[in-house]
Amino acid sequence: MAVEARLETGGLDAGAELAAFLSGRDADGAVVSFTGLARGRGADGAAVERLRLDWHPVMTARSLSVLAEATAARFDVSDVLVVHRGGEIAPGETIVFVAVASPHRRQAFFAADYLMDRLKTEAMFWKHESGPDGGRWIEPTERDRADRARWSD
Amino acid sequence: MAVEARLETGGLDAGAELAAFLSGRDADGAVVSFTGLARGRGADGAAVERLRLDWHPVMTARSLSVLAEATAARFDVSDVLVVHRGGEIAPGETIVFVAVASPHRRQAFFAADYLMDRLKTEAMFWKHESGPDGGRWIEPTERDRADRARWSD
Amino acid sequence: MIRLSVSFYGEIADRLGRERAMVFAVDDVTVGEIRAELARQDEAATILLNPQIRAAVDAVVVDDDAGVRSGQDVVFFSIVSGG
Amino acid sequence: MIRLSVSFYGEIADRLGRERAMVFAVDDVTVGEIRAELARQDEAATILLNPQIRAAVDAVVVDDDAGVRSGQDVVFFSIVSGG
Repeated sequence: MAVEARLETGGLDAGAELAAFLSGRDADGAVVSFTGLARGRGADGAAVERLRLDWHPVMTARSLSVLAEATAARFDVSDVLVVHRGGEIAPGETIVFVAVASPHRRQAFFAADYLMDRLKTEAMFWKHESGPDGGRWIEPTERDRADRARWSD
Repeated sequence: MAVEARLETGGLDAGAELAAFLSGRDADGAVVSFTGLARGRGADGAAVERLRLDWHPVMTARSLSVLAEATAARFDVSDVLVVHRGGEIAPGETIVFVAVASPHRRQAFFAADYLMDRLKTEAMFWKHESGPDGGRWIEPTERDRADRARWSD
Repeated sequence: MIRLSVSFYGEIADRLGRERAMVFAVDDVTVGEIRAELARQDEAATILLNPQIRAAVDAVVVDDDAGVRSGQDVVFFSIVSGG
Repeated sequence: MIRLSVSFYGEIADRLGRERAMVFAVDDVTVGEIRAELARQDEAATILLNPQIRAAVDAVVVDDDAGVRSGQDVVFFSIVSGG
């Protein structure tokens, strides 16, 4: 079992990450990935020119590891990868890439879904979006909290 | 909305497919992908040297389109892609790649999960695996049928 | 007189081959009658009487009572599985 | 005497800046007491009395009754959100 969590302050190429994650993999039949992209419009429809994810030099990377390990421990999966951007992100760029491999399709879907729900509410980033109308801080939505609450601890 | 279904009789590069699917995408925040890989061992643990997927010149590609369209119609998703290999496949190679984009994370997960459940039981392929112990035809498992039955029509 | 090409996909192709030409000295025939005739000609083809073996005519999946005209493509196929 | 570096992450950093040095003329102080002292010094820092603003000492998230020693790193942070 390999669990990898990376904070990436440069770019994040989801296609290359998936290709590397698949490479040489012939024991697991199922790989589910999630890619989170920076959107060109905010929740209220206003244009977003820039997303900025602040991070803490120690706690942020550790939070990614903790959540990836929790995912690996909870589901019947062989490998878990999370790569998360920090810093400034333009619309259309990848914010987060998650991949999970499992012998079982359903377990791979559950694990990726779970990891994303936890990242949304627990990964230690502070997210700020700005556009022509000014800037605002983004917090998890009610839906994000409800999604997280689906999984009993 | 774009729905694309392709039968690929050459190779299938999941990383490149994901990269192309993500390219220029700044309206949807969530992309879920599923990659199905040929395994080096069958369900009974016996070594598999070769997987062969027979296909029909008309019905197979059409079945992929029908299932991708059904997925797009059922969920709040913007784009659906399925690329499915036909022919001979070595262990570790990609058999199927599915990607779904949505403004909503949960809808993207549901849609990819649904499409895979339907592909497992309804995509018109005939799957044969062979190894040193001989060959056998692979049919959907009980689990595949139970997974399919979760979704009422 | 009806002349048909009948092809087989999946496990049944191992037993019956990929394709057979058939001739019926009648003016109309159904998919069910084609199954029965194949099973009569060939012990191995009795597997076609299993309803899990489905049929298509000109690439459209049909029931046993579907009629088949001369020159149409008939396919019998075992259980499918993708992914 | 306790000398501390206190830093702020997220929305509260817009109001309080990224970092402040603090000195306490006592031998022990808790996270809760640091919040209270900051709120006393600075109207904007009353936001720190909101329990949604969490704290960490030397990169470990702690409760308000956690003690802080001289030289430790104290962080206050707004609600987090990844993904």
